[in-house]
Amino acid sequence: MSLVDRQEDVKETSAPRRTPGLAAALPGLLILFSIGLIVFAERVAPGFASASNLMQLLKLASFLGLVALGQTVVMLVGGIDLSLAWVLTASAVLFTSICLGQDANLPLAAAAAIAIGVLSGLVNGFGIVKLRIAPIIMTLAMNNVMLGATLVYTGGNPGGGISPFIRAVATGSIAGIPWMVVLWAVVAFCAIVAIRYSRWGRRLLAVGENSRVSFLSGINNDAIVIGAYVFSGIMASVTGILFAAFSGASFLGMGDQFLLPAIAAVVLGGTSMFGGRGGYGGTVAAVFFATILSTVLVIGSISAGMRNVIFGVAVLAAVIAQKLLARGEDQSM
Amino acid sequence: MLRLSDIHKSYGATHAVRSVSLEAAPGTVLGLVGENGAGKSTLIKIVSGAIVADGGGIELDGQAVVPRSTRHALALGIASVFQELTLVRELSVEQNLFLTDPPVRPWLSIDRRRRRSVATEILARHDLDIAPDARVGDLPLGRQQMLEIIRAVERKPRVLLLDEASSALAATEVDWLAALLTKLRQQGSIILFISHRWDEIVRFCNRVAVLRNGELMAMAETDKLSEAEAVRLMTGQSGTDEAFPNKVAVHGDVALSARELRSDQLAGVSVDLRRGEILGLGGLVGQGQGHLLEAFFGAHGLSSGAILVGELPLDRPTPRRAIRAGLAYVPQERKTEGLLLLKSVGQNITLAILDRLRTLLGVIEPRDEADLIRKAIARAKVRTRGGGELVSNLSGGNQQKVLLEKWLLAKPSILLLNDVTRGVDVGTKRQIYEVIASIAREGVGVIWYSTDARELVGVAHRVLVMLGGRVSAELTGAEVTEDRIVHAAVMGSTPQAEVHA
Amino acid sequence: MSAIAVPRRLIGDRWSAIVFAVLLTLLILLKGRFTAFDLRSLCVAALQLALIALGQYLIILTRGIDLSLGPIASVSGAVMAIVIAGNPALGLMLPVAFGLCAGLLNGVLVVGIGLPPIIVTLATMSIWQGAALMVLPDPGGSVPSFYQAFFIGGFSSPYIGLVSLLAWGGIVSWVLSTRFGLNLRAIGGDELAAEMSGVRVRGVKITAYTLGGLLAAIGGMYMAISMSSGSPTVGDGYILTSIAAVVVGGVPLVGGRGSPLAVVMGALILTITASLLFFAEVSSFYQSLIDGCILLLVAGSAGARDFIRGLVRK
Amino acid sequence: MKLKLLIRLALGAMALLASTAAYAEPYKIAVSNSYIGNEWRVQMIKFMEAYTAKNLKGKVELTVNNSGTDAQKQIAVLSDMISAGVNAILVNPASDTALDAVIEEACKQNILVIAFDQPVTAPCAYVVAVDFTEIGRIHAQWLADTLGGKGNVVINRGVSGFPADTNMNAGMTEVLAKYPDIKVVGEVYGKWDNAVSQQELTKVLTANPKVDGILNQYGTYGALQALLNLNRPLVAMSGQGENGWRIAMLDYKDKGLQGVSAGDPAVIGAYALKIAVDILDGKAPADKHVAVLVPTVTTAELKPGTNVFPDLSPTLDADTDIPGANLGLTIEDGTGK
Repeated sequence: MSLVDRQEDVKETSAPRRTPGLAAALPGLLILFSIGLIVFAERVAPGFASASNLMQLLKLASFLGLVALGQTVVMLVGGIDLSLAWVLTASAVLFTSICLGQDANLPLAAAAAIAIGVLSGLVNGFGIVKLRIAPIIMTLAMNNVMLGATLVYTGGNPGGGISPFIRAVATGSIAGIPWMVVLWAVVAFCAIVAIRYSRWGRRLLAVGENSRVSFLSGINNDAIVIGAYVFSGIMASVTGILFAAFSGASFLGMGDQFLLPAIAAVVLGGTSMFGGRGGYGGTVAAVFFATILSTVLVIGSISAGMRNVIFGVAVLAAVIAQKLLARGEDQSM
Repeated sequence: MLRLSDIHKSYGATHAVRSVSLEAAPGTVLGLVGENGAGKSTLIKIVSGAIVADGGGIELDGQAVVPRSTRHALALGIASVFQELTLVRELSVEQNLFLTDPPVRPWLSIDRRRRRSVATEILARHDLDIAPDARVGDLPLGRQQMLEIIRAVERKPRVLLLDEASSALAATEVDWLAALLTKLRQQGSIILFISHRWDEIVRFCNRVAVLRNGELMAMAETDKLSEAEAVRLMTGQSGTDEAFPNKVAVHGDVALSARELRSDQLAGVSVDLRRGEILGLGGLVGQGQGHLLEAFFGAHGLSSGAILVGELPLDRPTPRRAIRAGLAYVPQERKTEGLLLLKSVGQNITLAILDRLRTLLGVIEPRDEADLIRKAIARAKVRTRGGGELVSNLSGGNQQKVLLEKWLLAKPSILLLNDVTRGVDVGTKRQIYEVIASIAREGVGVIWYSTDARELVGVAHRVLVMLGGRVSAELTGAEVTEDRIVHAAVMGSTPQAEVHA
Repeated sequence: MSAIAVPRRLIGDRWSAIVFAVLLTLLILLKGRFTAFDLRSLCVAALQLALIALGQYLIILTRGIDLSLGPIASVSGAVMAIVIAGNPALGLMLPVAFGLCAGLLNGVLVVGIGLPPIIVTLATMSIWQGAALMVLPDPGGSVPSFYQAFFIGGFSSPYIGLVSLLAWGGIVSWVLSTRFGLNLRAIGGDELAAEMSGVRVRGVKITAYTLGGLLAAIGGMYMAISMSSGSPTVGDGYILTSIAAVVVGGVPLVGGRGSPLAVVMGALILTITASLLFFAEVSSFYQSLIDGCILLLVAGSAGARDFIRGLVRK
Repeated sequence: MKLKLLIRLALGAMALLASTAAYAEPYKIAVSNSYIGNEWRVQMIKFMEAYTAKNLKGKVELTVNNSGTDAQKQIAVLSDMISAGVNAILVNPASDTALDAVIEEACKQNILVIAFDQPVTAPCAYVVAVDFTEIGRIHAQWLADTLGGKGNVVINRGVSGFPADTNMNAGMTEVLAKYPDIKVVGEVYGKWDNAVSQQELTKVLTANPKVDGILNQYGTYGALQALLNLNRPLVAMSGQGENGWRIAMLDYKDKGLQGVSAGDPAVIGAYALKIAVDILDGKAPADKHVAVLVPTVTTAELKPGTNVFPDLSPTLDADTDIPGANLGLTIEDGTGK
């Protein structure tokens, strides 16, 4: 089976070469920016760039990084998940209320919390795929539903406690490296590989780019899209558990702070909001960049308004620089 | 007088057009022929303002012009129609006709009543039977292309560029275009016409320019250039026509059968396909042929009917189930249904067989896959820098090869082809004919829908002609002729006497 | 051969009108009456959202999105509240000029440089949030009550609010009925095709962002008028809600379709749910739960109908 | 159609009946809260409901609405409340000026309006609120005294753009200005949230090796977690009345933690309710601005079971009464258990 029977006149094609897209150029640039910021901060506040300090910042970044992984996957299929804020909170609240500070309750509590993520993801996915509700509306509504459910469940008063084991994971470290950073690194490695090189990743990107093509190629689009929302829900739940452990308790509204930063990190990381392009590497770099930037703004004693302005300008600068770098590539086609 | 002198355009190291000079006097229909990648489209795009040449000049009626954009070209009196339609599918026919210069009322709102009356008049004048308020996306492809052509004509251009503008037109619609071009010629317009159908070139053009590898090979009066000579100039080899491979008689078992398929587009279709058989589907554009193929593949919802693959029923088919059952479907719309344009050649080739790739914990073994891709590229003679190149960087013909190879890798037992040679150059067509013939010889059943009746005659063992969502005629053996296909397509049946002769 | 295609009317705007009518009927049944006072409060509450959503709609038509519209409204309201008591003319013109400039900036960044709209407007969102806090660190300033009477009417004069709401819907409808509006739809439908057909794609898109900024700024001015003061954070609530109103109005985010009146309906639907919750006497802890469910019902109703039809057919 | 008309008539008649009875007991009192997504607000509402159940049974019909942080929505809800013909509206306003017009309208229709927790500028409304500037002064004065007038201080603010944040900060900076040796080395926005406070303070602490005290508007529990996670010494801190903070003041007393707890009590809603009923009964207070004393507790004054509850959630507000109010509520009334 071939287009031509005679093979001898076929020249050996060159080895596959990946065209470096925007997604590949951006992470490096963001890391470069971050390093520049660290150097700057070291000058303002000597000792800032010490290894232990940077590890602390990485630990802070890891929570946003984990939530943003779910958001990345959802945005790769052309969706958006606004429900992660209260899915995270609901999971954290349920976790502490079952765990009650006992390691023995840990498996059950974790399972129950993750079930929240799975369930909300399933409902989100079902509404979006089967009922054709716009993702932005579906997940916004789910966010409200989760908020209400959490209030009803707790009576507005989350209780319980964190078990010592999970607390150790979220706050402890090994050889100077926080466990959270180790965990994030492992998750990030797996995610980058999975999105780029696994069957699942290929399908995800295919559905995100052109659902008609992927459907005609035998891909179960509905399952992939619902799966993406379930995955995002699970990531929000896992982050909720870990973040509650980091904080020592669960609070109402603890997820709100992650919503816009997670979206910002994903888009700044080069994932297209229309799906099909991007990956987690860019998101990781963007999370890192955003954390360093906000830290520098905090230690610079800059007024709240000015911080917002600088953050916005920095994001613009990063994407414009990326655009200028990428311009050379576009012409080479 | 349109004069191009010493036009150059290169992309990186590739010279798309090198040093092409030609001229066309008023009243000329100049045909541009050549294989895909020969530079015809690049040349036309330069004249139309879609791209800017690296060097050389364009002169129109003695004035040097440099079209910077399509809009600029229109202002200069150069209108163009491309194979990729530039109508907005979401909008209505009249909205598309008056996209940039609608009649407006004093307070700037569009005067809908006047627009309606002018649109109706234009459609009537051009003998086009479509409603002015119809959504363009709802029209059959042929009608969309006709609309696109009259929109360009209505701009009253000095120069009209038609790049594969007839590719979606059925036989009667081609007649319509012939009449239109004749009229324009008499009015003294200059027309540049690209087509892969030699018969259209002969019919429409009084002059023809042959391009190969970006260079002008010959420029002649159409009636002085034989088809064989033209092909020789285009390919650089001697040979005639598309050179269809020999048909081999088939005696296989039934591979696929369908009973009474009904949907909103199909009115009770029954089909039997044998192993090793190439079954052609013909007829006017939009008579349910594409829907029938999609129905087999689970991409078009059926209201009733049964499909059997071999002995096994294919219940509630989806593409996924169909692929598992051994079907493969090569869609007509390469760019919207066939390929992921943001992905590499390699990722496109393996998309339908991800399940069969060797993996470790779900992660695809890169070397294994790269090997598969390299072989596929080599087999299909895809012109690419490698499996990692973006598929959108390839020329149309090479994209088509990638698309076909994607489905051949799935090793189907039944292959469904939806007009796969549309807009493809002669060389690639020939390769496609040969490969389909060879897999049919290996026992694969093929259903092949084509808008080109001559192609059906060349490749198919048996032809079903469809009209209005049902099979209007079945032609076998010696009955498969161009005349009968066209006759059945238009009249709904073949002349009685001959069928039983 | 007969004429081939049937004209297809978009049900989008009708559907949202029907949903709104149902919710309104429900409210009236719950409450027993619907007075001029109720009409006024509904219209005035929906007015700001409607304006920002109309701006969002123009941008969504080009397949773009604008997260900065809410903060643009904050800044323009804050500027108005600071300036207008001292200098009425400047107080009305400065916010308008600001809206135009902020919208133009988005347009230039998105179209001129070719950056993705979501990142650009995420950045400008942050910038304008910051700018609002710098202009007006706390809620304050003052807008004389005369403006309230004039632009939105007092509590006993319901019609000015209703008229304002319909007038802005009408103005945007007019904008869409022009050649610009047609080109906007064409770009949303197929940008490349529009470009090849001779549409000035870049100019039209930049204009859409600019008008979006203008409408958001006017929305911010209405906020300042109805609150008699400015607030640096008041627009934040509209960042996502303005998109939600457009979608609830039945406009798909992939551009090209929908009508301004449907967007106004979307704003009304989102506004009326709060009143429904109040009059239904829903326990306070269940309110956000039910609010989410209503949103789902509204957004999912069209899809659910099709889904159930599909199930029945199988 | 006829059926609909009938329903409408029936409902209308009911509404008419209801409105004729409007001026007698039970009083119809509507509460308009803005944001509901944090523990303090939830507890505030629970206290109001419990106070009604305990002390105002049969006397008050309470309805509660949460409109979110959006002042526009709150205006719409207040309009609905006016339209529903309630006797009194208790409002925790999303903005101090935004609601003025609708509040004036309510007053015009003879509805009593009390703004609680946060003030409004409408002159016809009663205001039951603590003085946030005073809270800031109490925190800063305590810290200045504790540090002996010198040291490096970090301020953990709330959400910028809200008067409570500005006022508390004004009180703090006003006091600190008197101590030239106290240096403010960092200012973060903890958004009145433990989790955010913890993250933001971690950032500022990593950049400042020497910090002697932290002034928290809220989120002190999170601030403490930040210190613990970074293995930093437990420095003197101020905080509001959160149970978690008070527990920590006890638990870490031996490790040298010094603290003060003074803040806006969640029972303030119940207090406003009490005043509303008094006014409806004809016993209006002399001043429309009802001053609310700030409950202040230092480590030495902590009594488990009274003003700190080691077994209960750290997120509770631990004050169950306001000095001089005698509301008769217990902490269980605020948890709803």
